[in-house]
Amino acid sequence: MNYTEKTKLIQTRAAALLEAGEVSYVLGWGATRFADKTRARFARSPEEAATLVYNEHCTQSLAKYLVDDRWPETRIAILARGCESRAINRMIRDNQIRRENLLILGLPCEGTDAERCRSCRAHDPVVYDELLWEPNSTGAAAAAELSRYYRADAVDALSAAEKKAYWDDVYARCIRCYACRNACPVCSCRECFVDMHRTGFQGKRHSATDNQTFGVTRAFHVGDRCIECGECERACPMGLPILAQTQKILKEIEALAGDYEQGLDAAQDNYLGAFDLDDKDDFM
Amino acid sequence: MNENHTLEHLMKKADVRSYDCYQCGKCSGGCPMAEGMDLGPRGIMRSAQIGALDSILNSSTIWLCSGCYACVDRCPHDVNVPAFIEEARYEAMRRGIVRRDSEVLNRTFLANIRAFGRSHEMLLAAFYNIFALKPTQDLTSLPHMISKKLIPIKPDPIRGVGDVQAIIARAERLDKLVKEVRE
Amino acid sequence: MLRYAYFPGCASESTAKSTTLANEFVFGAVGIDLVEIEDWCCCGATSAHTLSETVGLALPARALSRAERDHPDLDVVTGCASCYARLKLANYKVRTDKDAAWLVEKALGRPYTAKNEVLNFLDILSLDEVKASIETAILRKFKDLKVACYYGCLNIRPAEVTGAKDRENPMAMDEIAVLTGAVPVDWGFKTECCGAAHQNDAARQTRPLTARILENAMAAGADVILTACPMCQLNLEMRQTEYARKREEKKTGKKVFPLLDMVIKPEPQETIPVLSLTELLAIAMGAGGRRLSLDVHHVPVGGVIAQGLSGMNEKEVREAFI
Amino acid sequence: MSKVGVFVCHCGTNIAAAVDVVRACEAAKSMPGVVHAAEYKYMCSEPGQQMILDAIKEYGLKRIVIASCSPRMHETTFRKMLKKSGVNEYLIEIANIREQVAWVHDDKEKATEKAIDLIRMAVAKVCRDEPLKSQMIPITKRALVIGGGIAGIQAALDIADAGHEVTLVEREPSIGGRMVMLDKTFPTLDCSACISTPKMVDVSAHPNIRLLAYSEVAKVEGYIGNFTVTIRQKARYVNHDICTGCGACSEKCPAKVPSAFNKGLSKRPAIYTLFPQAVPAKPVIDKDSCIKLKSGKCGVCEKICPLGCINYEDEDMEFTEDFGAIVTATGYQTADWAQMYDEYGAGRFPDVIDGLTFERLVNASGPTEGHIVRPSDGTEPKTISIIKCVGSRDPKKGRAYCSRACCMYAAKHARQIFGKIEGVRVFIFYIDVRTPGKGYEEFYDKTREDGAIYVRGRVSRIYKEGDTLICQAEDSLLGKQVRVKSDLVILETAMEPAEGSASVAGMLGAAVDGDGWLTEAHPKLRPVETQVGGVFLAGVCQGPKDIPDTVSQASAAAAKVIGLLNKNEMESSPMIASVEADKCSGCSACEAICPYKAITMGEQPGREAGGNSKKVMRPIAVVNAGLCQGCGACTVACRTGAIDLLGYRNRQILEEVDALWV
Amino acid sequence: MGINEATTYEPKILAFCCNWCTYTGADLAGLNRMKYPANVRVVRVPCSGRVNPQFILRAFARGADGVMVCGCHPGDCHYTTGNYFTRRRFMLMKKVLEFNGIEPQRFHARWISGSEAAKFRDAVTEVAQVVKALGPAATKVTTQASSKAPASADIESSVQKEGAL
Repeated sequence: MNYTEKTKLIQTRAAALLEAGEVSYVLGWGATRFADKTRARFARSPEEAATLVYNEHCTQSLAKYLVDDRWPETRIAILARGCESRAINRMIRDNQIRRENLLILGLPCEGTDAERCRSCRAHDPVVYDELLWEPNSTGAAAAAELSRYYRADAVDALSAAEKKAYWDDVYARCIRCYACRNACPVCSCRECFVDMHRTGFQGKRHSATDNQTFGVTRAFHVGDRCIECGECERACPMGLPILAQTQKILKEIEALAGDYEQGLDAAQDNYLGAFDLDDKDDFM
Repeated sequence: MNENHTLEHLMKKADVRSYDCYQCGKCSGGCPMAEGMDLGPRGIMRSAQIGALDSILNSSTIWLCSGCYACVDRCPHDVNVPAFIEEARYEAMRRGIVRRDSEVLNRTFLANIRAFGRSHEMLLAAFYNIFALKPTQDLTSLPHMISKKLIPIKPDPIRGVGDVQAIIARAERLDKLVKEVRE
Repeated sequence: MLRYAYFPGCASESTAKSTTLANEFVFGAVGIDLVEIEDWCCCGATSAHTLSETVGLALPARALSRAERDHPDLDVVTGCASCYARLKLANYKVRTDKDAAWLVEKALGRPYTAKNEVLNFLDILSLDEVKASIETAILRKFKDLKVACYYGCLNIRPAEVTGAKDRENPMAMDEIAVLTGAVPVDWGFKTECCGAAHQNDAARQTRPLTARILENAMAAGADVILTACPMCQLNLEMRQTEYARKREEKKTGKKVFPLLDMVIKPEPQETIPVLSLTELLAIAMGAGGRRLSLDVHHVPVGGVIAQGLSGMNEKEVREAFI
Repeated sequence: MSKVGVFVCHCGTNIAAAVDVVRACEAAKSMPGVVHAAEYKYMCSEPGQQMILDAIKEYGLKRIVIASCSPRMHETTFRKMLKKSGVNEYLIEIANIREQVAWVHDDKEKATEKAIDLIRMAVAKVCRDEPLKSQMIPITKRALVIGGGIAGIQAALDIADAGHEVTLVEREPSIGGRMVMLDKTFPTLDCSACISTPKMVDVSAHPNIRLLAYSEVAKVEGYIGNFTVTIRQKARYVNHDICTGCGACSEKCPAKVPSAFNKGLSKRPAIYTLFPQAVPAKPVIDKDSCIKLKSGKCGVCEKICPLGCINYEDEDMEFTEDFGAIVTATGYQTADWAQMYDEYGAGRFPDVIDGLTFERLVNASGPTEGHIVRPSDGTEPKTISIIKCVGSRDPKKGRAYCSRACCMYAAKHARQIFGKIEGVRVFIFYIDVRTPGKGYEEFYDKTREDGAIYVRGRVSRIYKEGDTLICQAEDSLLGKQVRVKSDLVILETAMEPAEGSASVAGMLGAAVDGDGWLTEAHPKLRPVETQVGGVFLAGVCQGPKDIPDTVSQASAAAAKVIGLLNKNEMESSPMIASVEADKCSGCSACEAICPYKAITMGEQPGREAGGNSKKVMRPIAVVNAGLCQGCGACTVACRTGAIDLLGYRNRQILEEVDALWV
Repeated sequence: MGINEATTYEPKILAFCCNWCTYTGADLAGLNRMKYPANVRVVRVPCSGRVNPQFILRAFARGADGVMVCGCHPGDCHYTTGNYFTRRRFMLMKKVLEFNGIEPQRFHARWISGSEAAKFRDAVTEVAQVVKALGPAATKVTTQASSKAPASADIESSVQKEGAL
C-alpha cells in the first residue's frame, strides 16, 4: 500500500468518526507550503478530514499534544505509530492522560525521513483501538539501521578528555530554549524544574556548565522513563545530540538490571522508582 | 613461606575457612573412618584453627580419609574438610611426610598403571602384601580367587600404555611446576 | 535407541566378571547400546589422586577425551562407583575450574572440553523409558526376596559434583529392584562408605565399618544386599567369613585365627549374599547362573536366588545357577 | 530581612583549643543576613542560653545559628530555649564544629577554615528555614492485640487492667498458643496449663477485653493513634451466643482427623474444641473435615445439639474496628525438621519426634495421659536420646541463629523423663549448653545430677538397627565416635516465625529481618517498638525467647501502649513532606517510593495547567501527616520539586551547597 | 601538576550524610578523637534517599573537587528502604558523570553505619587523597565568555576571600 492509499484511508476513517460525532477532533498531520514538510493538524470536521496527509515527511510525533487537552469533553482520535503509541502508554502511566479519552487509530509505520527512525525498534503501535492497515511484517521485523544506543556508544568510545571536550562543545552551542523539553512526551511536569525559580535548581546564567547541568538533570528526569522516540533531537534548533544522555541511562540500566524498555504497556515500573534487594553496589 | 602462610594457602586452595567451623563434631560423628583416625575431620579443623599445621601433616587422618564427603554434606557451615585434607596430603608429600602403608599401596598402584595402563586388583594386592610386609593379609580369599580364575595370570597392557605413561609423567611435572610457581 | 560411550573400569576384567556379564545381558535386553571407549585406561581410583591432583584428573580425562573424540554426541556411562566419582570429578573440574582445565589439557596433550555428561548405571536405569523396557524384559519375578540396596558413597557424593538430591536415603535403586518383585528393606547404610579404597593399606581401620554395613542389612531382615558398584560388591562379600568369625569370637570369647580356618574349614557362618543390581535384573530377565558365572561370588548366591524364585525345584536351581 | 544571630561555643577548650573561635566569630559577622555574632565558653549552659535570649531581644534576631557540638547532642536543648524566646523553635541551625571539626583535625588553621565554612552553610540554610508547627493527632483509645498466646494474653490483660479497651484476635479456635501445649515449664517445673489457663479465663472474663478467636486480621489502614483494622471472623458453623459448650456434638461426630494440637498423636472430631480447657470453651466445625459440609450427608451434630446452635450455612464475616495502638504477638512455630534433615530419617522413623510432640506425650492431659511411650509400638523407652540445635545454628540446612530456649527445655525434658520412667537412660547431645537466666544453670546442674549424660557433639545421623534407633555422633570431648542405641529420640527443634507473621507484618508496614522475625525499632533502646509508630512487639514474633522473657516483653509492650493511650492526642514532627498542589502533576512517582504508604494520589479539584484555567478534578499527591516520617525519599522522585521536605527543602540544601563556594 | 602545587592544594569535598548512620558515625569518630583531613564538609540529611542527584550536579557546577553520599548499609535504613533507592540512583549517577567527562573518582558513595567511625575516617581520608591526586576540578571551566574563571583560580580566590574576612 502506498502513501496515497494510506492517506485516503486515514481521511475516510477520520471523516466517518467526525461525521458520527464520536470524537471532537482527529489529531494527524497536514501539509505545509513545503513539499517535504508536514505539521500537526487538528481535523475538527469531515471537511477538514480531507486535509489530513500521511507520508514519509510526517516526522513529528503527535502524542505530546494530548497533554494540552487532558480533560476533553468528547473523545479525541489520534493517529498513532509505534512512537506515538509508546508515548501514550507513558503518559497514561504518568497519570497525564486517560485511555478512555482516546480513540487510537494505529498506523503500522515503515519509518520517515527523520534520523530517529533509523534506530527505531518499534514501528508498529503497541496500543490502539483499531489498525488502519495491516502491519508490514517485513517492515516491522527489519533490523534498525542504527544500534539502539548509537549516540551513547559513540560518546562511550571517547577517552575521558575527549568526552569533556565533546560535551563542552555541545553545551557551548546549547541555547537553552527548552524545545527538547517541550517536545518530549515524558516531560509532563506542570512546571519544569528549570522554571522553579524559588527553589533554584537551575542556574540562570547562560554558561556551558549550567547548560550541562540542565542536560544531565533532564536526562535523569526522563532517563528511566524514556521511550526513545527522539522528539527532543527533532525539536532541537541547534541539532544537538540530546539522545546521547538518555540512551546512556537506558544502556546502564540494561547493564545493571537486564532488559529494560519503556512504553510497552501502561503499568511499567520506573527503574529509579523501584529497587531490588540484590541490586549491585560495586561503587562502594 | 612460613607455616601460617602455608596453612592459609592450603585452606584457600580448598576454599575452607577455619572460622566457619564451630567444632560441633557432626563431621567426625558421621565419618566412616573416624574410629581409625587420630584427629578425625573435626580435629583437622581444630588444628587448623590453632595453626597446628604440623599436627595436621603428621596425622593419619589425611591418609585415611576415603573421600566419601558425608562430612561436608552434613556440615552446618558447609566446611569442605575432604578438600582441605587433600591439600594437606599433597603438602605432606611435598615435605616427604608419608604414611608407609599408603605410600606402598599408592606407588604400587601407579606402577601398575604405568606398566599395563589398567589396574589389576589381585596383582596389586599381592605386590602390596609383599612390599608392605603383610604376607598373610587376605590370604584366606586366595583359593577362591584362583579357583574361579579371577586373577589374570598374565595381564595384557593396553595399546596406549605409552600414552598413559607420558600423561602421568607430564602431570607429575605440571604438579611440580605449579608448586614452584606458588612458592 | 539409547546409546552411551561406555567406560567398563578395571574391575570388569577381573573380579567383577559376573557383574560385567550381567551388565551386558541387561543392557542388551532393554535395548541400550553401550559403545566401549576404545583403549580406555584406569581412572586412577583411588591412588592416583591421593598422590597427585593432576594425575588424578588426567587419567580419567584421558578416557573421557577419547570418548569425546570418537563419540562426540554420546554421554559417558560407567558401572563402577569409584570410576564414576573420578570421571565425574574430572568432568566437573574441567567445566568449572579454569586452572584445572588448563592442567588437564596440558597433561593430556590434547583437548578435552567436557561438553558431554558423565553418568552411572543408576542414572540410566532410572529413566522412565528404561524402567518401562525393564518391566517388559522381566520374565520371572522374585517372591518375598528382601533386598537391601547399597548405593555406595561415591555414586552419591559430593552433591555439588553428582547433583544427587537425596543423599541419606536415596530410592532410585529400590525403585528399580521393585520391578523384579524384590522387596527393598528400609535400612541405615545405603550411602555409608564401605571402606573399599583402604582395604589394603588400612585393613584394621576399614574392616569394622564393612562389617557394620553387613550387620545392619541382616538386622533389617535383608536376604541379599544389592550393589551398584563392583568395588563395593567385592568388598562387601570378600571377607564375610572373617567378619562372621569375629562376631562369633565376640559372642563366645573363643579366639579365632582366620588363617587356621583355611585348614580346619569351620561350620558355615552367618553370611549374607551380595549381588549387583544388574545381576538381579539379569536373573529376573531369564539369564542362567552359568551364563552369568554367578559361581564367582565369594558368598554363594544360589540359595537365595532359588528361594526368591520359588517354584523351581532344587535340581533346576543347581543346574541353572550354580 | 533575615536577622541571623551566630553564636560560637568554645565548649571549654574542647573547641577553642583546635579552632580559632574568635576568628570564626568575626568571619560570621560579615556573612549575608548576619546581624550579630558572639562567642562564649559554654553555649548550652544556663548563662550561655541567657546570653542568646538577651541577644535575641537586643538585636531583634529572627534566626539563630549555633556553632557548637553535634546537633545530635543539643539541638533539642536549643529548640526548647527558643520556645521561651518567642522565636519559632525550628528557625535554628547548628554547625557541628566539635565532633566534626575540633576533635578530628590537628591543624588549627585548616580547622578554623572548615569551621567558618560550616557556619556559612548553616547561615545560608537558616535564612531559608521556615517556622514550623507540630500537629496534634487525636488518639483512639483502644488497642488491638494480634495473637492469643501467652504474650498476647499478657499484653491484653495489662492494657485492659489500665482501663483501656482491648480486642484480642487469635486465629485458632482457642487462645493459649504454644504454652498450653507444654507440660511443664523451666526452671520451676510447674505445670504449664495450671499457670496459663487462669490467665486465659481472665481474658474471657475481663470487661475491657473483646476476645475474637478463630479470627484473623485482614487489612490494616491508618497510622499511630488512628488505625482502622479489618478483622475476618472465620465461619464457625456454631452459634456461640447460645452454645453452652456441653460437648455432646464433639462426642458424637463421626469424622476423625489427626489432632494438630496433639501433634498427630491422637484424633479429634470435625466439630471440636482445641483442648478441654479451651477459651472460648465452645466448639467450631473444621470445614475441611466435616462430612456434612463436604458431602452434604451426616448432620449428626445438628441433630444432637439440644439448643440448635449448629448452622451449616455460616460464612466468614468481616468487620472493621478503630484502634490507637497495635501489639503483634504472632509467636512462632517449630521448624519442620523432616524437610531439613535427611540424616535424621526425614520423618521415616516414628520414634524420632520433636520436642513439642514430646510435650504432648508427657502431658497428663495429652493423648497418652502422660505416659511416655514409643509412638511406633506403645512400649516404654529405656534409653532416650535428646538432640539439641536441630534446625538452629545451622545456616546450611536450618536457621543460623540460636533458638535460645532449647538448652533449657532439653534439660527439662530429661528431668521429666527421669520423673516418669524408672531406670531410664537419657543422653543429651549438645554443641554448647547455654543457660543465661535466673536459676537456669542450677537447673542444668540438677539435670546432670538426675543422671542425664551430656555428650558434646552434634548427632551426625540416626539409623535403625532392628527395632532400635542408633544415634551416631562424636563425643568431641573424648574425640571418640559413639553410637547410642536409643528407643526414642527427641529433636529439640528451632523456633521459626509463625506462618503468616510476614503477611501480618506486611499489612502493618512493619519490617521483618532475613529470618522473618519482626524487627524492633532499635535492638537495645527501643526493643518493643517497631519502625511503624503505634505498632509494638510482644514475645517470640520479634525473635526466639523463653516464657519469662516473653511475658516481660509483653508487659513492656503493654506499658508502651498504655503510655500512648493515656494521651488524648500526640504531637507529630513537623519536618515532613509537603505538597505544593499547584505544581504536582499527579505522576505518582512519589507514591511508589514512600516506605510508609503516607502518600496517596487523591482526585482533587484543581486547575488545569497553562493559560486555560479550566477547573477539573485531577490526581494530586496528598501526604498523610500521621504516617510520614520525614525521610524525604519522595522529594527526589519528584522531578518538579512539587513535593518537598519541610526543614530540609531542596532550596535549603542547595543554599548550603552554594554557601561553600561563595 | 608539580609536587609543590600538589602539596599546597587543598580540595574541598562535600559529603551528604544521613542523620541516622553516617552522621552518627562521623560524630563517633570525633568522640574517639580519630584524625582525618580537614577537606570534607558534611551536609546533614535525614536519609541518603533524600539526596537529589541535582545536589551533586550543583556542587560540581559550583566547583566541588569531590562529592560523597553516605548512608546506612542496605537493609539498615532508618526508613526501611530509603538507601535502596539511593543505591540505584547513584550507581547510575556515577556512570553518567563519567559519561559527561567528570572524573568518576570525584564522586563516591559509601555505606557507613553509626558504629563505623573508623570506616568514616578511612573513607574521608581515602577520598581526600584520591581527589587531591586528581587536582582541582575542571567542571567549572566553561567555553563561553559569560562564564567564570577556571576552578583552580576560583578556589584560590575564595580562599583569599576567606583569609581576608
